[in-house]
Amino acid sequence: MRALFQFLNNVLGATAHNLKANRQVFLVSVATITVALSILGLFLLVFSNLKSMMSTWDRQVQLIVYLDDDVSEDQKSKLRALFEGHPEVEEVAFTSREEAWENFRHSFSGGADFIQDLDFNPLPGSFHMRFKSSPDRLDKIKDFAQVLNKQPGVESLEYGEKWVARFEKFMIFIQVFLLAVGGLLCLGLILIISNTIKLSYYSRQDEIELMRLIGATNRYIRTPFLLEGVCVGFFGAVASLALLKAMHYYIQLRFQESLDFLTRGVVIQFLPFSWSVSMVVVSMAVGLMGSYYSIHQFLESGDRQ
Amino acid sequence: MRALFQFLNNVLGATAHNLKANRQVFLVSVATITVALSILGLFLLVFSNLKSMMSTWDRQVQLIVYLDDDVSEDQKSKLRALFEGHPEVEEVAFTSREEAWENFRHSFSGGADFIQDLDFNPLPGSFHMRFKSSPDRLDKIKDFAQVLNKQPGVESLEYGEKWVARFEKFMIFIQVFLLAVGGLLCLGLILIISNTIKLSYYSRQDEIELMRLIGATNRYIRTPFLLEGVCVGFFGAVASLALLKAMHYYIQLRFQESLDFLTRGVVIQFLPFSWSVSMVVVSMAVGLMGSYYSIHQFLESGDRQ
Amino acid sequence: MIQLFNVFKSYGGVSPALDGVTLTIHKGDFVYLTGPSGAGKTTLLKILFRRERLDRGQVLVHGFNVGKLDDSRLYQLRRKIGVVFQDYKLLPRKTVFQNVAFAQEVIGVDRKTVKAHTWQALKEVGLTQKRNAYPPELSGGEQQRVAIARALVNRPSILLADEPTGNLDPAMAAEILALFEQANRNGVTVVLATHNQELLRAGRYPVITLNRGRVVES
Amino acid sequence: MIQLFNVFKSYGGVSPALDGVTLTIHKGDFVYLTGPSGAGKTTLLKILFRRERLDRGQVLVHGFNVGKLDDSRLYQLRRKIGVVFQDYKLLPRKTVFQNVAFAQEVIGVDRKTVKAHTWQALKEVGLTQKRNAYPPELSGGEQQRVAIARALVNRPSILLADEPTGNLDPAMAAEILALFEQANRNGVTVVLATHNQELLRAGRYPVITLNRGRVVES
Ligand SMILES: Nc1ncnc2c1ncn2[C@@H]1O[C@H](COP(=O)(O)OP(=O)(O)OP(=O)(O)O)[C@@H](O)[C@H]1O
Ligand SMILES: Nc1ncnc2c1ncn2[C@@H]1O[C@H](COP(=O)(O)OP(=O)(O)OP(=O)(O)O)[C@@H](O)[C@H]1O
Ligand SMILES: [Mg+2]
Ligand SMILES: [Mg+2]
Repeated sequence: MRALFQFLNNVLGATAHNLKANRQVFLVSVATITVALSILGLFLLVFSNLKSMMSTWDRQVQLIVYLDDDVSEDQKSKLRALFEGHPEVEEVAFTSREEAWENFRHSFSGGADFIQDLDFNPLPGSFHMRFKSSPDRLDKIKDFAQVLNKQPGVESLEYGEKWVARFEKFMIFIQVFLLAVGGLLCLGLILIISNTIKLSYYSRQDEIELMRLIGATNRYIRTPFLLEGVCVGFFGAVASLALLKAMHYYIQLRFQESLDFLTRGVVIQFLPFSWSVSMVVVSMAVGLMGSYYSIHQFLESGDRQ
Repeated sequence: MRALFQFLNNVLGATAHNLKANRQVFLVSVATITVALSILGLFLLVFSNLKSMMSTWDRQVQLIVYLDDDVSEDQKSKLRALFEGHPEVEEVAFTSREEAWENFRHSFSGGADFIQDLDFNPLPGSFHMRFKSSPDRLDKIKDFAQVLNKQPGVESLEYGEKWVARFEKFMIFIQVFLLAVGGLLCLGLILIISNTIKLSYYSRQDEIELMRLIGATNRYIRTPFLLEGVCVGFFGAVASLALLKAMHYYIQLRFQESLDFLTRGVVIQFLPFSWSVSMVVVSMAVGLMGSYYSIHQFLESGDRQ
Repeated sequence: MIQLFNVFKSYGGVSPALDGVTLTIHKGDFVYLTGPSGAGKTTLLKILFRRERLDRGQVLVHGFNVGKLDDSRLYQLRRKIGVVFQDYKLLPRKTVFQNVAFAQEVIGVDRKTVKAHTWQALKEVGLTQKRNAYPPELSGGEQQRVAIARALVNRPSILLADEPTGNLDPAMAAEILALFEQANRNGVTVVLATHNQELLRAGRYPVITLNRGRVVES
Repeated sequence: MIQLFNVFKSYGGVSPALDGVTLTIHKGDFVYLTGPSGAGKTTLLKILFRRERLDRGQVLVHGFNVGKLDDSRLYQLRRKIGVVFQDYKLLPRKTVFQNVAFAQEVIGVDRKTVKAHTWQALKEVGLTQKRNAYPPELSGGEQQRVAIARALVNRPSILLADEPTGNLDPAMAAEILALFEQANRNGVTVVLATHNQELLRAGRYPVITLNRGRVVES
């Protein structure tokens, strides 16, 4: 127990001493990690916001059933029952002919006064259905559309097939892209950190050789380097989160409004807390891996001494 | 002359030797640079493509003049003369009432058959004007609109004021963002390269001290390190361009189609040649700076020896 | 007790560095190791604390079978042995005091003891005045004495010294020898490799002479 | 010609390392420098090739006013001087041959000459057999001889040797001394700092004795 305490005390002391002795190298490494993680974080920020936007857009995937102008109340309520009985339908909304006309006129209010002058209503009533989110939603919508088409009172159907397909391809694209960038960056980070540790190692090569010769255990030699890597990872991640938060604040302040046409009113959010924590943890793990990788090499190669 | 040749010969030999002796460190550095530059390049790729897309969207900034239904041919040709006489107008197109109706019906062909049933034409004829690109285009359009509003035969005017303002703010956003990321990355690269050179220096510290003691000139000592930094920059940039080209190829192959709704048919281009060359040159300069920075430090501090 | 039986070590050169060395050094002995440059003195010492592996033969050092010793237990052997390296191996960025203290820290001695022992060791080699200097600021002889202090500070049961008086003037060499003798009186086995004819001529201790990797009868 | 006039050098310790040293060594002379550990021998040599700056006084070395010499011309002084360092300063990752060749490469000697001179120098110290070995693979004495070969290879007009026989047995020391004498006959000024009583006792050359930074009359 006392030995362990002594060990920890010495190892922590050695780590702190190393960090101080190579302060500049340490700061440079942390800065490098910060930059790299900030970029990764920026992508994640975009991604997390895209995801929440997408769930908004997602809600717009719907099946619209246009009704015959002369549909009877009876037919309407039969249809409604049908919709509401379908297990995948999340929500059903009815738009009467009058409401449709109101909306239509409203959306044309821009500069086309002529529409206002129409003195009859050409629009049909309609049901709008939203479906529960599921991977094969599109197929389910198609199947349901088949059934509905044959119902009395239904004039025509519309659903966002083309748009949804594109949208899903785009999602794949974004994810492939993020995976590629994230993977590259993690690789880059491991390399950077292992380089840092190598630097730290080189500047203490003689010390390490001596330690082995006078009877230090391998664990005693290795631990400060591993801790150093973890520290680099930790501080880098924290600094990059701070930087990201500042960027986020700046973007919100200056550009939220002008980005509205992309975000459609969704407020740009910071990374979810769990993601931030994960970033720190992953960065520390990457630091550990980088330092383990380089220190392992050295201790292996010098084993005979 | 012979001395210079001898100098170059020795210095190049030393550089090559250094690279070989620290092959792993060198490769790691090049890889790091490659990753960093690939990310920067990705941004530049997006940016250069956005720029060309924007010039497409730009063409859509236009002034639409809706005409009274009972406009006379005489008024029309007077208006056309007015438009064509304006120095900033690049192109004028006329859409007759009939054409407008055709377009309208066409754009509603989706699922709303009811529109087709309308048996009269509610739409006005219109002139569409595109303006020459200039920073104060919007002001010029506004001024011109003032004049036009008072012309006989003009029913109403429409121009994309709101949209343009947003669009311009978005451009600023993109540029601020790119500058920030680019700046951060360049800083990061300088740090990384200076770390690499430091590593290379540490592993040859004794050699350098000895060189100074036995009468090597400072230039002789410094040059191989500077060349090493430049090499790291060069190879990193070239590798990242290769990587980017591969990514570009992949994106074109798999996602061009699904990105159409963003690109609106513009083919995704690779970085312009001049940009690619600039990337290599900047990277080499950054390499030079990074190595100069670290080597300067060392040679300064060891000056007494 | 140190026992070598038919020890053979080659670095791959034309002739082996150690060529069938057999010898016994009893616990508490004080022996000189000498021989011309390249005879294998340093190699022999290195094998004792397993800085080099032997090729053939048996080496027993205080109960450790050095040839078969597992890497993970190597540190236990090394903690029993204090070494004065031919090239000192001082850490240039630690002070004299820190250099000596370091040897104890890495084997987990607690802080207070470290201080007391370090002070004591520096006093023995006459360097308390230079305790805050860095090795590059010391003369060759001063560095050598720091190396000796560091080898002694952990109270090893064996002391291996490789040319520990090479940079010392005769007076200082005699003083250092007295230090080793003092340690020896306290029960430390001392093996001292040297070319120093004056030390050898004094002739108070047995001399093992090596030549081309072989023990020469003397 | 080497001239020191009232040279004073302190490292900031209690007493200065050189305390008013005045001496003249003529071109082509061979002199010993001796004195107890810490007397200032190494410091004196270091000042001659401006590894250390002096605090006060005048130092002239072959026409260079060392105290006032501009940093950018320092290399010219150093190219005239061959130094055998007390700690050798061999490059561990270059072979013996490369270590010696290196000294010529860095001052811009062309490749062919480098080869010929290196070979010649290694032959003189008897190390042609070990030309492809790396310094850590050499015994202490072999390393010392490589350091001597490197100091001689550039045909310096001054040779400074700091304890060049500290790790050599008497026979080898005599051989090395012969090398220095050979160089001296070819016109090289030799300054040899040593504790080696046998060398000193031979008494063929003038001895400068330092003590606590002062020249002692002898
Ligand atoms: N770089 C330095 N910084 C501070 N003090 C120094 C430095 N170099 C030497 N000294 C001190 O100056 C004094 C003279 O040192 P020097 O190395 O010249 O002695 P020396 O005569 O060569 O001794 P030795 O025979 O032991 O090599 C010593 O007390 C030493 O501690
Ligand atoms: N690591 C090594 N690799 C290859 N050869 C080596 C190595 N170490 C020593 N040698 C060779 O082994 C022989 C014996 O070397 P060793 O260092 O044991 O001699 P020594 O008796 O200590 O000599 P010195 O008195 O000069 O220090 C020498 O010829 C040397 O070149
Ligand atoms: Mg030896
Ligand atoms: Mg000295």
